[in-house]
Amino acid sequence: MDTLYADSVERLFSQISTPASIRAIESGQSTDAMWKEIEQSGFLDALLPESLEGAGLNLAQVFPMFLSAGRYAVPVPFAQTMLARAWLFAAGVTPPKGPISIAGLGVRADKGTVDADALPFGRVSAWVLADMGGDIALLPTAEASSLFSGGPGSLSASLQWITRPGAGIAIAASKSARVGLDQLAAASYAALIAGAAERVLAMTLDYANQRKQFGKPIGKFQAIQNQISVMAERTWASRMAAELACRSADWSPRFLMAALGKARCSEAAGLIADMAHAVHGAIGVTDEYGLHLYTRRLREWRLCAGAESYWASRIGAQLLSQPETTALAFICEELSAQAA
Amino acid sequence: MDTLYADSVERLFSQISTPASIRAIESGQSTDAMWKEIEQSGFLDALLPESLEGAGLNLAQVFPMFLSAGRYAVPVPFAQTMLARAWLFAAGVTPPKGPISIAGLGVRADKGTVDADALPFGRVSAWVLADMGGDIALLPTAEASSLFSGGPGSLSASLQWITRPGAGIAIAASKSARVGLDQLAAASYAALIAGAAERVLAMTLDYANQRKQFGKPIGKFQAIQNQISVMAERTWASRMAAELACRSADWSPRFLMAALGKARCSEAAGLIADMAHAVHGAIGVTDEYGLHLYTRRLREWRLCAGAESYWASRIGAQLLSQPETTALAFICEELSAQAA
Amino acid sequence: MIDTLALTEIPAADEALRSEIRAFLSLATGNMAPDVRARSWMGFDPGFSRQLAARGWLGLTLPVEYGGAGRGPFSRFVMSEELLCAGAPVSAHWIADRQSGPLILKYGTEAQKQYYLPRICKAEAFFCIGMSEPNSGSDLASIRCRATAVPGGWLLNGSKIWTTNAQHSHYMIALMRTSGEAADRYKGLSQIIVDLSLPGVTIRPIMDMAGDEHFCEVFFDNVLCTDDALIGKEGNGWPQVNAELAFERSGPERLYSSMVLLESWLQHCRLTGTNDARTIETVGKVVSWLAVLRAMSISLAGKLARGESPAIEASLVKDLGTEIEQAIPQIIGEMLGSCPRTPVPAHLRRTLVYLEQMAPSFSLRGGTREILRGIIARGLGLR
Amino acid sequence: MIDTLALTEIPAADEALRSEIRAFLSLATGNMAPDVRARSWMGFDPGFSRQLAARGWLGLTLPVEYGGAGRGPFSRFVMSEELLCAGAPVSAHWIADRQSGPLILKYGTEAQKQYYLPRICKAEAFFCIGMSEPNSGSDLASIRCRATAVPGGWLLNGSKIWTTNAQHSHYMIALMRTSGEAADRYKGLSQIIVDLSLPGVTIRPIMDMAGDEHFCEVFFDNVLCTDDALIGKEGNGWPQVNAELAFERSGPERLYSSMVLLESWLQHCRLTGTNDARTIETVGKVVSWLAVLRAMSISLAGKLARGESPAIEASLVKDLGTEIEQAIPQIIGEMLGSCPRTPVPAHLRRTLVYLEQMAPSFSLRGGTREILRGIIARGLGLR
Repeated sequence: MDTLYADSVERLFSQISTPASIRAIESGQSTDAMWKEIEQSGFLDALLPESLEGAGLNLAQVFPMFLSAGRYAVPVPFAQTMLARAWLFAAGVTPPKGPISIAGLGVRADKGTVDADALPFGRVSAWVLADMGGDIALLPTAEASSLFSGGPGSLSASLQWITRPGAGIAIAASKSARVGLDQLAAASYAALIAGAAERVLAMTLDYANQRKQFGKPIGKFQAIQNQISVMAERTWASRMAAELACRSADWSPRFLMAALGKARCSEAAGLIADMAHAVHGAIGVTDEYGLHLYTRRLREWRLCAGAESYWASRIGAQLLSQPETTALAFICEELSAQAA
Repeated sequence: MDTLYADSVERLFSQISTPASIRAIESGQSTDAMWKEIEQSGFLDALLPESLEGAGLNLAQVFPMFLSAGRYAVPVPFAQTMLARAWLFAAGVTPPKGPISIAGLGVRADKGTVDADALPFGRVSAWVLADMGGDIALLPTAEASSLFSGGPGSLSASLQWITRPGAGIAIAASKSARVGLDQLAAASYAALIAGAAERVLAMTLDYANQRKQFGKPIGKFQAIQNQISVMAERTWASRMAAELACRSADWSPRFLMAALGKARCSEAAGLIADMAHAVHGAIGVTDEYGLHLYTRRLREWRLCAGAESYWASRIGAQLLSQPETTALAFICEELSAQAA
Repeated sequence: MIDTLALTEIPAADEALRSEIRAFLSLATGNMAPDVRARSWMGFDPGFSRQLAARGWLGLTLPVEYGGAGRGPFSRFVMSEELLCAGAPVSAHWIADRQSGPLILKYGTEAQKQYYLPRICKAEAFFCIGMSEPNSGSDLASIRCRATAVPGGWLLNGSKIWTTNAQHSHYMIALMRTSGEAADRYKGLSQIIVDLSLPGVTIRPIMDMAGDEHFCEVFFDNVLCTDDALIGKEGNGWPQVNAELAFERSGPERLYSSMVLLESWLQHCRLTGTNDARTIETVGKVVSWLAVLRAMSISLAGKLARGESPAIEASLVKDLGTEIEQAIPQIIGEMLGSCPRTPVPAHLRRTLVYLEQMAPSFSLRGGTREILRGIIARGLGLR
Repeated sequence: MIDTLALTEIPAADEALRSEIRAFLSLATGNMAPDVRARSWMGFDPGFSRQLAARGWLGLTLPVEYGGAGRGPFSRFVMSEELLCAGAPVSAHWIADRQSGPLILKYGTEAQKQYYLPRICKAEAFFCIGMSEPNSGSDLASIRCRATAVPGGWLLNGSKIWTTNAQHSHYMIALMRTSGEAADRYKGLSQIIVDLSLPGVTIRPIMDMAGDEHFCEVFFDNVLCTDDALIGKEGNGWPQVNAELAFERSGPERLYSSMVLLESWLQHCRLTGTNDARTIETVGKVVSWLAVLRAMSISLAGKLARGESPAIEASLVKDLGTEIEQAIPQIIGEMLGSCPRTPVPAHLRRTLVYLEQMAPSFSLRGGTREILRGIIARGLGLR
């Protein structure tokens, strides 16, 4: 059953999230049509119980969909909206329509203003589910001022609400304590990175087989083979890290597993992007070629929602504080398929 | 004139510090004969004024001698003794005969015992010039208990004096305040690393040209060429870092320059040793081949007297504390040939 | 294209082995110094191997009729990781249990299986692997050791090098040229089981830079073996060896070589109250990296359990595993060296020094980095 | 063997230039946003170049009789590093000042020198370099652009790509095939100075992923140049180009591309009081690394000043310099991303994002990593 869902998500994204449609949205075109198709597919409620017209899937089951969203660099917060809806439902709030970003770390609420910096889908979200230091609310982006934060083609924005938004939905702290927004964001971006890494590797392989220099395909040169092998290793490892992050018997990621996923995927993301560009040479830097459609996101997703050392430190602090636990026991009990 | 000195030191070490004589000393043979030859050469007093039968050279001028000592993995503390003698003279103490180690960091004096851990030349020193947290003394190794600390073939030892040594020479704190032992040790080990790196690179080049696999010398393979080029880059950079550490108009290294030298040389040391072994393959791991005579020292010198982040942090703290200084200005003023 | 490595759970029945093994190991290895335990699968202790055998823990994947436990790769995975992380001295039986036994099971005649396998499971037959030669290195197809067919058997001449623990082993499975010339490369190679007590076998241990004698050079001077020394088909040595290497590359051996150091350092940090930002980050980084590689390695065990032969995927995991095995001593050394005011216990320092020095050899065993990356590149379809 | 790079002091007379330049730059670039300054030697501003020229700061190494300052490489080093670290928009004159001027001085006829050099020093003639072609990449010897000798001149056909700022330049020094075929490789290539205003020249800017148009594709369709468009000897293009590349590789351009980001981050740390252990270590690491590379680069300038041609050493320093230029955005990004609770000012974020994206191109300009390492390996005598 999982495969059926995964295949139809993959088919959907391959149709609607083409390089051309990504570029159109990047250059400011509305996401409404794309979002409508995604909404109609029903996948956004896959984590909700069947009683609510959801599919009743757990997080591990939807992981392949998240991967697809990364592979096609889907220019709307697909994974985040799925998770936000499940989280809201668990907190007793009926999820609103429209794309939802998750801001789990670093949202500041001072003297009436609320700031969410450099949100990767900030330009294309209707809502931001934001953790303002324990005080959680669903904030409408229509009421925020938005500053592009990621250079040309980026969908990131820094959002600022001058006063506490009127249309915002506050969520009682007690309801939301169990699953932090930081771990939702971490797990979702880990999966998106792993998906985009697969795409970038595939593009790099194609290029290395086609491009000739010194009379043969550059993929024949040992130095290029070496680099691409390392890229592949990191890509496979990222996928595994992301799958661990999304291992769960219910809709929600476990904190340490999400931490592991984001730590490892973030660390790989920059390296994979750099190596892809190194193999591609000058052509990869051009706007036209489109490698950047995926590498830009690898870099943004790497740094957002806590980069690698932030999340590695969460894990290290936990292990160091357990006086008798060996590293192996900790891995078996907290960071494995069994652990979820 | 510098070249004359450097050449004759190089000649001396090529004669007395052969792999065979290094192995003999490593396996416990006395260093007396070797030390006598070094002592008779007069170089140990090169930093002392001519009035004291020294050569009146400055640190920059003796730098090539330090490099030689590293290149030949001289199994006695040649560079450290030269610096210790100059330091003692400046502190108003007549330097004793015999090899002197410098312990600038981490010597502990508690309840009467004094501990100096993992001193690289601990097994072959007559004296240790030790900084016990500001309280500096010249301690005789004959009165210490000694524990080998570096595995087979190492000259490192952890020394412990059960009571404050009777024959130790205490040095008035005021006299010694100007030049810390930590920076003496840092500058000397930086230079030794740079010298040993040159030797290890040369051995690796020879091996890559001689050893054949798949029908050609392994040095023809792009992956090997790549690794050796990186080794060469690190070796050249280490030499420059060490030369900066020893840039001085008098006998003593400047603190930030010594910090820079040890930070960069330590960082390179492990990498160079690893790459040399990777190119050499199994033969490099054997006792007989002798690559380890040099790589073991690279690793010991890397970690002793403060490894790379210890010294990098000293530099970073300084720059961060200067509110208006740009990185470029800091480099020009504190970390350049001009700065000394 | 390389196959996906999907997250795989160790079945509960195999996972259940863990507490039993762990309890045994805490008694058996609890008093060993960490720098001795750091040698782990170089540590030779036949008595220890026989203790494992007595508990039925050798030959876990071999059929019951040959004295094995008839279990799957997952049980071996659990057993291996507990042994390696504890730094147990597993060297005596390791090659036989991991490589030679499965090889004999796959390619051997019924007589060979009955002869060797029960003794492997009882820790009575120790094996070593004869692949490299003085002038072959990574280029195994260039080997010159020759087994000449003579009436009733094979006559062996030549020498092997870098053979782990040959001086303590009963048998070597050697890759020999049985027909053709060196120029024929992969054609004409075969695997021969050599009884190392035969006349004409000379074994010279090679001392390594850590003062140990784990490697040997083995000379064959007109060694006469019987007919049944040939394992598998004559001339089929190359695919057999590669299947064996793929098997070697898929295990947790390629992940845990520096584990004793990591555990010792963790204890040191806790005892000294070292928990600054750099330490916390480093612990988390190393542990999460290991956790992902372990998951990949378990996924490989799952493929083996399903009868697949994940040769390319195993190369990928091995190359990654070697990287962290080699990185751990670099990283921990740096952490210790950058706190020069915190005393480092002698046993931790000895463990560090040993692993720093031996770490470069981790990427030699079972295929150099260049060889593995070449395999991965081909697996990815680079042409 | 590669020559030693000895520590070299910048002569006091050249060092004295620094305060003057710095004072000028603090006025001229003080108000530019850091993400604009991060473009530095991609930043095109003819007015700025003319201000430098008015102060006598262009053509520092060119002889006085051609309008230069008649000074040595050290003065150029000081000027270059101050311009680059400030992120001054130097692109308009940069290629002419650094590469084309010295090339014309070395290989040009007296008439060519008199025609071009004074205008270069006045910031009135901007140059670009035509090397790569759509199908050549790093393999420059495979170029297909052809200059055919015709009565009174040369007829050019073909196209060049990745030419920086061709759309703003007056001239291109192009590597063209003047005799033989592609199979002749390095033989039969020549350098031609192309007046880009000639009929038949078409320039198509290429937008990069950061939204800038720094690269161009340049098409030659029966472009007719006069005889004196040839610079140097016919057929001598390959050694000329390599001398030029060595020159390009030796400058501080290969060190400071991420400097504006470093300075901005430093200021951010000071303003926010960020001085934890990881930050302090990172600052010290980056700065000490830069300091060593700078010393190596100054040593190269010393070799140039002595009339040496340190081609291999320059490759070595360039490869190291590129490494830190590329590492700085990775490192600083990680530091910022790992303090998600400290707000990052928008200008710092824009600077980071620009450099993260463009950093991979740093190892393309002036020879890829593989090309440079091949040069180093040959220089080391690997055979």
